[in-house]
Amino acid sequence: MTERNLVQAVNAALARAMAEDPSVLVIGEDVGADGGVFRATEGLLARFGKDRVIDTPLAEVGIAGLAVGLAAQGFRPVAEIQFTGFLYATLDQVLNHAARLRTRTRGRLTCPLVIRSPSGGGVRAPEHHSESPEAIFAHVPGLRVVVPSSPARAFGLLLAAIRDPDPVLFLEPTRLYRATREELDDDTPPLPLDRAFVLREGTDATLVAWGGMVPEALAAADALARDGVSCEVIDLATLKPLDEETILASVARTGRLVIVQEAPLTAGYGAEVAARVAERGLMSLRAPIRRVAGWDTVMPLPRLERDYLPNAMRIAAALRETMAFA
Amino acid sequence: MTERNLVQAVNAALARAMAEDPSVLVIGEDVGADGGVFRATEGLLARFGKDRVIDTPLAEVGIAGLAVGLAAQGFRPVAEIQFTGFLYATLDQVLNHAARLRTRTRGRLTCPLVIRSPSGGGVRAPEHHSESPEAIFAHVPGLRVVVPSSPARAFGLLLAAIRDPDPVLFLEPTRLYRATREELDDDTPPLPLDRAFVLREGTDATLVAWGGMVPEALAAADALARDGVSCEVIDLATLKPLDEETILASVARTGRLVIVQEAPLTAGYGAEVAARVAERGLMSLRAPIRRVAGWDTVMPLPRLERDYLPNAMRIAAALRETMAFA
Amino acid sequence: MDTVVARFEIRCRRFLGPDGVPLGDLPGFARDPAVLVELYRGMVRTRALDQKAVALQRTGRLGTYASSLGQEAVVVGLAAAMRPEDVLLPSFREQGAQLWRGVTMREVLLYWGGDERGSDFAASRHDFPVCVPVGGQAPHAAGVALAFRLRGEPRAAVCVFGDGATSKGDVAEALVFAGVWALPAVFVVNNNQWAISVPRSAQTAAETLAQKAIAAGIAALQVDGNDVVAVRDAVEEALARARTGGGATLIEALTYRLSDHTTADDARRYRDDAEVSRHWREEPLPRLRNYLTSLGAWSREQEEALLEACRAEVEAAEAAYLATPPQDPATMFEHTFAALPADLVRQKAEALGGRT
Amino acid sequence: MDTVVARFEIRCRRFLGPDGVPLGDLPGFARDPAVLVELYRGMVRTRALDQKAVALQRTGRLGTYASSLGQEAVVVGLAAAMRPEDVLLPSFREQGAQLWRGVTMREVLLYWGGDERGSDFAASRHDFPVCVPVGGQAPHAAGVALAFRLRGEPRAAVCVFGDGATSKGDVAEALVFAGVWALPAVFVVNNNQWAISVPRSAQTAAETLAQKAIAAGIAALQVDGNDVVAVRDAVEEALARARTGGGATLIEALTYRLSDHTTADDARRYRDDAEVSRHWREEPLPRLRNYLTSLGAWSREQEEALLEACRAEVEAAEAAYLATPPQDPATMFEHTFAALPADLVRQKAEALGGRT
Ligand SMILES: Cc1ncc(C[n+]2csc(CCOP(=O)(O)OP(=O)(O)O)c2C)c(N)n1
Ligand SMILES: Cc1ncc(C[n+]2csc(CCOP(=O)(O)OP(=O)(O)O)c2C)c(N)n1
Ligand SMILES: [Mg+2]
Ligand SMILES: [Mg+2]
Repeated sequence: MTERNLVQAVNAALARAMAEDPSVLVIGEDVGADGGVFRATEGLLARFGKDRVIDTPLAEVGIAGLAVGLAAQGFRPVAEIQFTGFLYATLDQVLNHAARLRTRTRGRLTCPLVIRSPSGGGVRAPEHHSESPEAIFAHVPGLRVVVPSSPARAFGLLLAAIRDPDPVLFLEPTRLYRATREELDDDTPPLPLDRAFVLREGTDATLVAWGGMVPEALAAADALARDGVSCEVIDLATLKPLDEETILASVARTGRLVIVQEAPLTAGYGAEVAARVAERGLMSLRAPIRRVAGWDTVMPLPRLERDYLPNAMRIAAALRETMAFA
Repeated sequence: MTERNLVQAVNAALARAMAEDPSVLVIGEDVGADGGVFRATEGLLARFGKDRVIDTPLAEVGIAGLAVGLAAQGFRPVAEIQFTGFLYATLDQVLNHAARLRTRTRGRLTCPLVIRSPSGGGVRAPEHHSESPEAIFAHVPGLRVVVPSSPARAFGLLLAAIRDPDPVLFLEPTRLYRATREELDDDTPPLPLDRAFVLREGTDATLVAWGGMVPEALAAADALARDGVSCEVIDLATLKPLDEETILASVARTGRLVIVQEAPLTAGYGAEVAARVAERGLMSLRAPIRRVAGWDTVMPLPRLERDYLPNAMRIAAALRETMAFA
Repeated sequence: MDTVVARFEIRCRRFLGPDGVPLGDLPGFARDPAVLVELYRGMVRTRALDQKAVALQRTGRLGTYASSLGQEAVVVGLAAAMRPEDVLLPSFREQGAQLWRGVTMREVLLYWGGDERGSDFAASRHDFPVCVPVGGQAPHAAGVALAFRLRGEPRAAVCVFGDGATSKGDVAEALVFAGVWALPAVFVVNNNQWAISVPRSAQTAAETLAQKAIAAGIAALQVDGNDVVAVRDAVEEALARARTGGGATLIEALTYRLSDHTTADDARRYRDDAEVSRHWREEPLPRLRNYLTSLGAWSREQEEALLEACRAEVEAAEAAYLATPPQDPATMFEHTFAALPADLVRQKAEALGGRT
Repeated sequence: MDTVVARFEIRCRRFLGPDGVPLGDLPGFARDPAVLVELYRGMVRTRALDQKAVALQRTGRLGTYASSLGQEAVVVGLAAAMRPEDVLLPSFREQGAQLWRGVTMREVLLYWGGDERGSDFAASRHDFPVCVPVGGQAPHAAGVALAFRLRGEPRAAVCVFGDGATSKGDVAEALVFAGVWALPAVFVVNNNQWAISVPRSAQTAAETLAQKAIAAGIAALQVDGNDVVAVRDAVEEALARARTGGGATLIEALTYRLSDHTTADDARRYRDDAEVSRHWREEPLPRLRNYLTSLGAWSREQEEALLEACRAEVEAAEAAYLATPPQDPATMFEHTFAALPADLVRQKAEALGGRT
């Protein structure tokens, strides 16, 4: 057993996947000697050599497209996009090519690739380094979107993503990279890519969050517990495909739903969660569905970052308003 | 008064905007001598000359970025992206640059540009020519997203989009380009960019649609009318910013909501509409909110297109199920 | 104080003049008339398929179609240079190359008729399907080539795109990757002088498209794209270099789009008939036919027999295409993922009528 | 049958050797020592600001910062060549160019301190703000240059990016546009040999980065980027050409990143100290200082006075920066659109405490 933080868990999952399967490659900017700007790929070059840990030129469209070609040839590339602000450039390759190669060829060619990218705000990073683009990619048919929120889930989900026969976008919340440590064995099994995790059981309200917002949701649940309100906290973990049943089962018990997303409100993934419950769980709702989200404004530079990002206080306030409904 | 179909209305709006304001330029692939592959820019080169109607090299990132530079310098470029399948490549420029130049410089530089693109399926087009990417762009702070569904709305909304001091994505439903004709004067005033249109009043259920789905929604409402069910049909027209009040007011009266989108279900813009109503209109709902959408699969090639696209029958079925709730 | 630090030149290759008269010695493979006859047959087959496809589209039995009229030497020449184990990454105008590699006419028609099964062709199954987003397949070619390099296989990726595509950043990035890792890839530009309505001169200020290679530090060559011997020779040379660790090549094939851009286009809106007529004089089929005839290796009877054989093949393909039963709508779902996730299972049931 | 159809060469310009000894005649502007002193002052100011910024970051009072240590001749040389009415489109390492154009040190610190007002600078208000997405500003430069052309203004866009950026498709597309319309744009590559941990040799197989221009058919030049005289001369020549309808130029300035990539980086992880030490011998400041001293145009006293003046300016800027009151959170909303849409009005009220 080793204690690992989230970025170390990512590193360990990469190392394990590469050790197990020679077709797994790591590609991206600065993933080699530098070990990645967040050290996610540290030590991999030394251990697996430069044919398996490949520093690329500075070209995100190229990286994504390269991965498609490698994957169609039977490799399992894990491509790092250095920050999510530079992920938008890959949308064309991901949507038009990676996510539909299987469909287009009726299974003749497939695309088992993973794109990893550090995601979200909260670390006072420069411009374009704090984006939360999960909703954009969750709209892409044929793509899985995964956002871990703990070292153990990062490890198990990344392992599963790499083994998955289809493309996966794996967004790692930068602010959680070094937030906590967990005991984590190298032979921990992978986690399923279609399941949400109930992190805390509760009876009065359901809180759905993912990524960097999960600790805030847990903190809000703590705060409400002090008022005698029992909140269930669900970490979606895999956004697409969505584990609707876990959410519906929870809302059926609690009758109240607050969804937390770091991304701007409009057309964010929280809307999808709300829409699913408003269709299949409406009759159990005893209060309006609340979303706590980033504002529909540009993610500000660090000095206003805290005014932008949802936090435990805003979540708790939403929960309290929700509880105020008969 | 001239009778115009939707693509002629687009053409007329472009011509009027160019005649009124010398800073309006039309740029894109084949917009010049060819007049656009759908003829949306026909005649503009002859009338306004090659300094104002500019055929570009085949480079979508470049086109979007060129428009940003022109707009920052006080021009009002209207860029055509030939099909929405090639719009994804522009997301990086639209999101990271166009939509945040004003915020980033605190208003010092601005970006009054329009990107037009023929959108949606239903015309048996080749691969990547039938995409409905509005939800992806609606998630972008600082961007307006507009989808007209009639010649008159295309004219008035495009005029408004060109005059707007901020970037606008203008998606034109290909299948409606030549579907109907309307009397349309050249001096018809612009339409507001923050208002939904109630196309048909009704008391039993609210149908929200946009773009190519609007005629299907109207047809479904007709079908339900024959059963004695009165449907209100709302054309969102401007998706972002969303005219929440019009929707809420309607649902407050009808108590039932069916949302129609052509795009794949998950994380589509219909989710946002549902989420808003589930927050601010929940208490008036007498039935679950239904979304009728494209499947979460890749838009098929033409032979299966009709099995993919939502249609009046599917919408009517959803309405009937909705009506079946107490 | 300027000093010259680097020098480059672009060469252009041609063996047969427009009239079919050789300009000098032909490369080895071309000394065997039977090989040339095969190339000729490949071009005639391609043209026959194109004609049929356009006719089917005109009568509403096929979708939008991009003919390769006049550019047959490019697609046949490059395909003939490839080995079966190489991977073709086509754009949308390379049906002639696909045919050469064993894709059937029926499969080509199926794809353009709007049926995904046309991309699930039975032969050459490692080849990529048609790529409609211009230039989007170029980075894939780098990836495929890197796969060969990593596995130490003597194979190469051959990627084809148009003159317009050379303006796309995707292509530029692919060339950078191919260059920096000396990948076994050959990029062939079908410079047919037009990108829909945009002429080559309005596409870029570069004097040649071959020189795009210089930006990536890879080998460059221009070739007369109406001379199938030159195309095949140039691609063979590039493939040999690729297979032996010599890195990537960009080949610009100079030819002309004699047809409309696609069946959805009317080229008379933007280009002169006179220009088109002029280019008919340079087109690849008579060129090779004249040469073969001058060798005594081709006769009017052989020509008629070939045309008749192609007609028969095309008609059989048409019949087989039209007789292909439609796909089950369930197939929309079945290939979205290797295994259908729960929410797609529900959607599939709804799509197929049994809403849950 | 190969014939040569195009020839290209890349030249490299340098006036002052690493020791400051001229290699021949200097360009006109450089014959006036006062002009050279100004260039020297610009470089020293830049270095002083960089040092202060790094120190502020180290003590938690500034965000991540990209120093231009060793590359001051590039940013000062190009800025000195520009006219006020030209438009600068920087990347994120051109504070030296911004200072020259009148942006204040306080504004630079404000931006890197995480405050948008740093990009709302009072001088040179048509210049673009810092661009973090590598290469993203290159197409904007084409747009700005096209605006000048359409209005018939004798102005030019000057766009700066790094060696790494030359691999981006965005840059390739921008060069295509600049070429095909002969736009008044100058693209300057700060080739500091590294893109974070990726050395120039692993970035591209191209022998020079200047030759990226050949792909777009625009003028190319390499320049010794540690020789401020050469940089200014090369950019002036390119700007003169741009203003007179001669089209765009790509200039590769050869220099070296003597610092870490940014304050978030530790370059010792991936590069040799010995390599860095070697490059300290080539750096731009002593080079010009030695030449000025050899002319008798610069003394130890002047040097000390300049350092003291820069120190004072930097400290005043630091104080002003630290004293700048925070922005009202309402400003997050106020610049999203020209006028706040209804739903943002509601969000703004919620953000500011009065939930509606
Ligand atoms: C990225 C992208 N942009 C636009 C289009 C629409 N389009 C299809 S073909 C074409 C012109 C292609 O020109 P070229 O590369 O010269 O190839 P050709 O058609 O001449 O073979 C365009 C603009 C597309 N398919 N993909
Ligand atoms: C599109 C994009 N990809 C990745 C990054 C992360 N990143 C920031 S600077 C940099 C290296 C830039 O190298 P170069 O262009 O040589 O400029 P330099 O930093 O050396 O001045 C990288 C990879 C980015 N900012 N933008
Ligand atoms: Mg072409
Ligand atoms: Mg660099």
